[in-house]
Amino acid sequence: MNEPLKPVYLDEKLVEIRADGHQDYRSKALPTWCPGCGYFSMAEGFTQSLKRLGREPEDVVVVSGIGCASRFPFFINAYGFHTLHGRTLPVATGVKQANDALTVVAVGGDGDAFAIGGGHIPHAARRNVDITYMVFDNGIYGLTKGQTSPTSVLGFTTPTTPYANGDEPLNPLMMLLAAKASWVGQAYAGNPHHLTDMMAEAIAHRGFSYLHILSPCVTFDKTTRTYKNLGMMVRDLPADHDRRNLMAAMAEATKVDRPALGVFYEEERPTLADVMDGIAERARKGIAAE
Amino acid sequence: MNEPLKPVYLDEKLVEIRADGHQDYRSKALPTWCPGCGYFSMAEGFTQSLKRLGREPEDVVVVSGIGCASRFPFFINAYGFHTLHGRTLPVATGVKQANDALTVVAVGGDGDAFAIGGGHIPHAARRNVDITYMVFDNGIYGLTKGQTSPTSVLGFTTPTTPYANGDEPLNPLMMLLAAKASWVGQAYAGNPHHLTDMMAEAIAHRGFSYLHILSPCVTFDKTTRTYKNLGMMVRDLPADHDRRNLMAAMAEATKVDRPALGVFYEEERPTLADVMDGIAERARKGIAAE
Amino acid sequence: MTGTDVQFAICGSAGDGTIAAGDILKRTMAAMGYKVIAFDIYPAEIRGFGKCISRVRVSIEQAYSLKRRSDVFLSLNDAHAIPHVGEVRDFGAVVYDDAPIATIPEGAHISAHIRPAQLPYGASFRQISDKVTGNARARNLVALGYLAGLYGMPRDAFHKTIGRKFATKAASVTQVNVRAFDAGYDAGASVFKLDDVVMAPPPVGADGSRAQMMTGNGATVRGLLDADIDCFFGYPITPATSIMERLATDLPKRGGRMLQTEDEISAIAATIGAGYAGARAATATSGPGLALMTEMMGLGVIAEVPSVTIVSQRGGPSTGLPTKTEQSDLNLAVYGGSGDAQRIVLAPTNVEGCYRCAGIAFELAEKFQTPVIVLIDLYLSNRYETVIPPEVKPFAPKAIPDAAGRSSGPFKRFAFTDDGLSPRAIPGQNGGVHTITGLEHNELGRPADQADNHQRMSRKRHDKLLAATRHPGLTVAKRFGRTGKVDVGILGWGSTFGEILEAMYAAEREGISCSAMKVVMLSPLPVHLIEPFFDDCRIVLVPELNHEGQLAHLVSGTLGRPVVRLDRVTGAPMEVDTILAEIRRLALGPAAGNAA
Amino acid sequence: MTGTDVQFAICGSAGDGTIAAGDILKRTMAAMGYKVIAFDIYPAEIRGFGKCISRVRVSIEQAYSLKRRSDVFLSLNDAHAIPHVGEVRDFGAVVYDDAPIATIPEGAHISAHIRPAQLPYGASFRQISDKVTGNARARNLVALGYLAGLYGMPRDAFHKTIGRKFATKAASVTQVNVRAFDAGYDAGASVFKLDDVVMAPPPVGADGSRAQMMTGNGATVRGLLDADIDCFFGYPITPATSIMERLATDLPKRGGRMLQTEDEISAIAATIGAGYAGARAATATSGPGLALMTEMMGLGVIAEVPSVTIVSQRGGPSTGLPTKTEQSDLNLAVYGGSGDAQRIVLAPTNVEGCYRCAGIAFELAEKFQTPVIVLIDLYLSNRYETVIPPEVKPFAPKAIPDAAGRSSGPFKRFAFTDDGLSPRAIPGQNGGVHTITGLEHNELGRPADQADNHQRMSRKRHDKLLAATRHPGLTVAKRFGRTGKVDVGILGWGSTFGEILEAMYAAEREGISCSAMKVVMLSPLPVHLIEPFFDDCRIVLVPELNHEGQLAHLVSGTLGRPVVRLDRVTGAPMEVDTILAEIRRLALGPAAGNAA
Ligand SMILES: Cc1ncc(C[n+]2csc(CCOP(=O)(O)OP(=O)(O)O)c2C)c(N)n1
Ligand SMILES: Cc1ncc(C[n+]2csc(CCOP(=O)(O)OP(=O)(O)O)c2C)c(N)n1
Ligand code: SF4
Ligand code: SF4
Ligand SMILES: [Mg+2]
Ligand SMILES: [Mg+2]
Repeated sequence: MNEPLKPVYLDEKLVEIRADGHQDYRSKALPTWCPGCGYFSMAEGFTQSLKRLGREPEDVVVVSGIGCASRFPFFINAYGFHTLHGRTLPVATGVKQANDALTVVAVGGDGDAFAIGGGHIPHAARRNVDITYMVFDNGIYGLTKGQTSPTSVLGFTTPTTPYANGDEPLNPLMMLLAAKASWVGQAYAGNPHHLTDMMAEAIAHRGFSYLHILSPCVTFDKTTRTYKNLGMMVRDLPADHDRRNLMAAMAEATKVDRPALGVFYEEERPTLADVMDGIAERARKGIAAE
Repeated sequence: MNEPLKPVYLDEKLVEIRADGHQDYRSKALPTWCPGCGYFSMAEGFTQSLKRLGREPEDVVVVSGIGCASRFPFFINAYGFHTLHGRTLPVATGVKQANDALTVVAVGGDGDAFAIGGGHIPHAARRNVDITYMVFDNGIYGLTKGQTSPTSVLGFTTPTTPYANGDEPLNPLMMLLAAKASWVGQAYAGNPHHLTDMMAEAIAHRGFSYLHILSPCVTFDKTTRTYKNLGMMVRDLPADHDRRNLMAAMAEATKVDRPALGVFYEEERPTLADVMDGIAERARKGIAAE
Repeated sequence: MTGTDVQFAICGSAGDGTIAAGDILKRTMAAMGYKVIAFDIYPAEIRGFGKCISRVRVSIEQAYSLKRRSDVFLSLNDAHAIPHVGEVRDFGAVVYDDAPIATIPEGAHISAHIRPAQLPYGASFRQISDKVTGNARARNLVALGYLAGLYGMPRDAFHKTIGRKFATKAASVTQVNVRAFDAGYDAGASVFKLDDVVMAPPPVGADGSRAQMMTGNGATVRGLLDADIDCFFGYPITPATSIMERLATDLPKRGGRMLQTEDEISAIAATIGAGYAGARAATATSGPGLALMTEMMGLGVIAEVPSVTIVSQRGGPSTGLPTKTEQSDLNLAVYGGSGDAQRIVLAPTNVEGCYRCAGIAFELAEKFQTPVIVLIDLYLSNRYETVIPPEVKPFAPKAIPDAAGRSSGPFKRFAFTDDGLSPRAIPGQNGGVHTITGLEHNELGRPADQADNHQRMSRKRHDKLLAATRHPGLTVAKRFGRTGKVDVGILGWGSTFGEILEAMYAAEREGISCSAMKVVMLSPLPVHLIEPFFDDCRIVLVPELNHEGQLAHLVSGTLGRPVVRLDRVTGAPMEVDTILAEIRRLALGPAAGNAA
Repeated sequence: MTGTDVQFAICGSAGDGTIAAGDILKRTMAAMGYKVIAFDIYPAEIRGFGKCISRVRVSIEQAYSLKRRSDVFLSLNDAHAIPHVGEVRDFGAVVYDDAPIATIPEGAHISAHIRPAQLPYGASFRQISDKVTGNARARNLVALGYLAGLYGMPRDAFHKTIGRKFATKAASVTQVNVRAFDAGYDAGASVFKLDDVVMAPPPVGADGSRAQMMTGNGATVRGLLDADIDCFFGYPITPATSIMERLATDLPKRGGRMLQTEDEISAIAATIGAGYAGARAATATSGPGLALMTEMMGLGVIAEVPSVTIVSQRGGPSTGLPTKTEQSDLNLAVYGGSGDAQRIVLAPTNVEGCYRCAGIAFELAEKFQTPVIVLIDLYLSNRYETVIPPEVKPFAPKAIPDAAGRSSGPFKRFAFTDDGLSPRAIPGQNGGVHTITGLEHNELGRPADQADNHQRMSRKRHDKLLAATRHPGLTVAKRFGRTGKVDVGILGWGSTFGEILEAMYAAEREGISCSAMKVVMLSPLPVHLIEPFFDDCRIVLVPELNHEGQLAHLVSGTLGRPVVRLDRVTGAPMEVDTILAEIRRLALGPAAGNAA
């Protein structure tokens, strides 16, 4: 039988790895991602950035949705909540409301974020919830075996678009900028050092930070978002890019054929916790706001 | 008892109006809006624009969500579907998929659109479904008696923000532009002639047209979005505004303190129906897109 | 019912001050030490001139619902009041303004609609108001004073309430209103009383000083606060909105946080997120919102995260009848989940129960690590009852899990134990690091789909809840009336149980052998209490405000036994007479009943 | 079961061509005129080297499920196969490669795990493949050929299937595979057969030429297409995804439209939008998606808009066990809505039923103006059965409502009628202009919350559905086996009914007086058929794949009668032996049964 040999998950179940292979921020479970999947560098970059920032595993909560990307928390040694498809941000908001001291990182795929979960993004952003949202964008639904996602390019052929995708893809960076995220950056799985820097910076940002990470699905996308294609496309943001200038960030974000890596935009604004503290203070002082 | 006399709904139930009061595009039901509500001019502008465009009532479908704004279909003589809170756009998309010949207009309030329904907007926009979406933005939840909405201004005092609203409001126009709506315009309830023109143009546009309409809730908002305040704030778009220039549109949209009226952006792009027809053609010819 | 038991109905538009008059009446009565139940009806989505009715039942013994027939009826607006005059009983009173503002068409004045057996009292409320205050706006207080005078109620008590009501306004406001009240009082006191309504003073020692008039929603908020809620997440929806609105004011005062989310999915998601992080977190909604929460509830079940959801039902399905009451979300509350998603569902039957269930919901959610739904309805949300709040908060404080000392080996968040309850740890705690998931998982919380694991975990999640039916301090089901074998049993839940009790006691007075049971815990069902009740009853009647007989079906399905359904969906509370008629129909007759 | 009834099991990894070998086997058998049932098991979310098992049951008489014990077992990969050898019955065959590639630790070769009563056959599949094709990749076809030779199946039939399978590839591919098959065949045919497995040829005249091997999902798609579906809206979710994927290819060919929406809420919303506009529209999902659709379903109920939703269940609650089968979404399908939100729910029990229910769902949705849910599960979605598709499309064409001639007066979309079915009009039609809403409404569709209107509309929506239980061309419930009074009745639904039938017939052969009934329409429940069945059975057993006994509860609740539950949540189909053991336990004994 001439069945092509395809990349595979390393194991059908999560496998406890031996204690001697244990890193501080890696869980004892071996990732179930396909060999070569861009997501491996996310796990690596994340653990390194946590180490760099000196956060303790028990003070970190990783919240994810459903998808290959959302398997992330299982592979990290921190508190984790693998929630529902698309509900990453409201759950993360709840965690943070309960305890300001926690470092809360929300993680999901492009489908999780922009299809089923799209309604929550503008609200987490405008409220400036002090969490970091990392979207692993492979332009496809990996876990359900390769259908188009809202970021799939025009012409992409998948099981649900056998006659080629005709739906205009979304532009996540523009959307996040329009939704008033106070930190917006982009990284690429094939550039792990920069990725690590970006993660560390995103986590360190006080307020809602959005990190968009381009990543190939090596199993289901052989044509569009491959390492080869992405490697040729990505570029650095211009050296003189002003990350305080919203319109400059927007303009860079429109250039989807040459995705730029780096920090597009940054601003300081009261976080949701700041607002809540203000309310509590006014309430205790008996100041109704009339 | 010194109860202030407040504006009221004209009647607790929809009232059939007498045949002699009947206009072609107005239903026989008397609007249940509070006297002075900005929504009256929407109903008037809409019927006039339909008349101007020469659409027959039976070829028009008005789809709405839930809220004061969403009561709209009951007052129009056309097919109508008063759906669920936030589900205006997917229902309208379904109607249009079923029958390209219909003129489909989706209507909702700011809460319906940007709170519970926010996740659907980018997808209707990017697919360029050939419908018109009119959001009646009063910056408040009218029907549930005056809580904040995602477009409420900072500092607004409502029953859910007794110590003043601290959530940064969304910028609907920027969001729609970022989501690739192919026609984006803004009108004001207090400027009914311009409103009528905008409605007619939005409906005439081939593709997804988004019309944002500023409107006061005279009953629950006495302080922020009043006729007086809005009247002083609104301005026309600059005469030289280039509606084909996305960045120019974005820049205008950022100026929320002086909301501009007019067409911010326009482009021609295949509609969802065009994409579907292309797929059907390829399918019939047996062209899988590999 | 011995001693005073008088129901007042005040009808007019909001602009007439109808609700305000009812409010002063009920608060005064409660402060005097009477038991009070009150329910206001407002028109849908209307302000200003729509029809309002405020009904206030005042009694010495505990009453359970409004009476079908009022004893005293006050019209503040004849156009609205005329269709309702009929609700006054024979020899009851109808009070109205005898000087209409303008000439009116024949039959439009209320006096033309009073039945011969009703006693009419006309007085010139507008005119009196005009005279003593300079305008007609205080006519509602004049009318209220008239009633107080007519039935010899103490002036002072009213003055106090009026003073309290306008405490935040200028002193002159109180004075004007007191003046209007007194003028009305004098007019009422001078009338020759013809009706047979008697207002005996409350028994000596009856102390109303700690009594409060609370709605179901108000009591719910109080319960949440007394259980030290940390976070609330909500999205406005009738009839639950006022829960969020009150918490918006009260929660921050205690350092808690209220967030209005973008929709109901976010509200429950954030509630579960906060619960996971160790907070006492709750949300509140109505049927349509609960429908949206269905998927997230399932996550709470399998990931074993505590959460509390208050659901106030309204008419359904779908957007339905937003301002009318109904009990038709039982199915959704109990069965609404994919997979075997059992959780705890409580349905209090009165205002005091709302307080108790809201608070205990946190205890249950934490102890059993599961979502808890508290199911009320518009009638209960908005109805006022006298409640004496406990002096000491009656709820167990938050049991903060402690992962310390567990640092040897990975934390088994879902360890199998004898009672099915596993150790919990919350983010921030050393030694408790773990990941939870909506996937089936093993004891560590790692995804695991082996047959025996799923079988065991399913059983764990189901069986651990059974102990909830014996949770201390919570009445999960209770029988009222006659004990032992009876002819007709009436099983009920939620707000309707008040009418059931009234009907049951009335039937008993007629000599019918009967007994009633309320079911407060709808899931898991307290079979150990319900089954013996069935054993004792020849026939069981289940009156409820839905069309499919949802409790009837639930209980029949669990017990495998038949019941007789009594379903109504009128948007209004069930009438005592309707239940009574059905009890009579089912009874073998008074003799047979007594012989048992 | 007389004549041939042989079950093959092939075990290995995907890389071994396991599923492909099973596929050729089942298609060949079907083409020969046998009845075939086949079910493949893949590991969760895995490609490449995870364990696969392909089971193929080949029989002359209709079988209803897989057998618990296979007759013939083929290992393509010992590491995966060893734990499964035990499933082969005594005197059945275990076939394996006797030349492993490398030296292996003791016990790792399958030969060490064969029980004494099983008959081992070793042959060198890799080696033979290498010899005749140049590499070992065609070893699955060698092994398949070996089986065919061993049991004397016709070579030609296999050649044809292989040719068809590789029709789109270069001719050399077919040739290589046929060569490998033949080499294996020769080896198998030359072996001295020791087992007692007999493959009698299908009866003369058995015509497999029109038989097709279809999965439940495949048959569902075929049913939707044969009912002339216009629009499909979907969101990917296991195990329903393949329905959308097939329609993505097939629907546009007929001018229909498939749209992948942004989530399940949009999918059902658009389906209802399209249904309102007159299209035959459907969506498909699994439990978590259905949970999200709950609110929108309620709108379909009250606004009386036709829609079809296919739900393929997987293990729950929540994300649960995405690749395992379960029947635990019955509660959600039947009760999942706020308010009294009854709709039609169909649960086919086999692949042919999927075809029929999917098509008839449109007839029902249109006729009764309501959402229709077709509830299947992963086991049925993915299992193959021989189906002979009807030559003429068996479904009523779309009944396009006609508003013409109604132009006098406003269109009463919700007019009260004798059968509760109101006239419909669709956008574009003159004379039918109207607005629909999720609010309770009057006959015109205008919001209306009067008591009597809500009562009548609720009754209308409920009662109109009752006639669905007598819809022509649809088996809503059916009894199998012995008629009249029996000792044990077995009531079942969905995919499990196959195992129930096998168990029931086995029990009958043991002399137990028993009978089985399948319930296809779960809502409204066909009480007129189920009640008499209960009357005939001393005791009723309800085996199902969930933990709460969901059908048991539904039927008990509706009939007010007890049943005996048999619940399993192992992620796998229920075992026939499990049901049989329970029937035996409940039976009074063979004698008593026969005496009835
Ligand atoms: C409510 C719901 N709908 C659908 C699914 C099925 N599902 C699981 S993951 C997924 C999409 C995954 O795509 P993405 O978010 O891009 O993540 P990736 O796998 O590509 O990393 C879908 C549709 C689900 N689990 N839950
Ligand atoms: C699922 C659901 N949640 C909540 C509600 C209650 N609700 C009705 S309208 C509304 C908001 C209305 O605000 P907006 O959309 O801005 O319309 P407006 O009334 O201001 O015109 C809400 C929260 C509902 N009907 N359904
Ligand atoms: S995203 Fe693609 S490559 Fe990565 S694990 Fe998922 S299927 Fe494999
Ligand atoms: S939006 Fe405000 S003013 Fe307008 S009808 Fe609603 S409550 Fe009245
Ligand atoms: Mg993806
Ligand atoms: Mg609004």
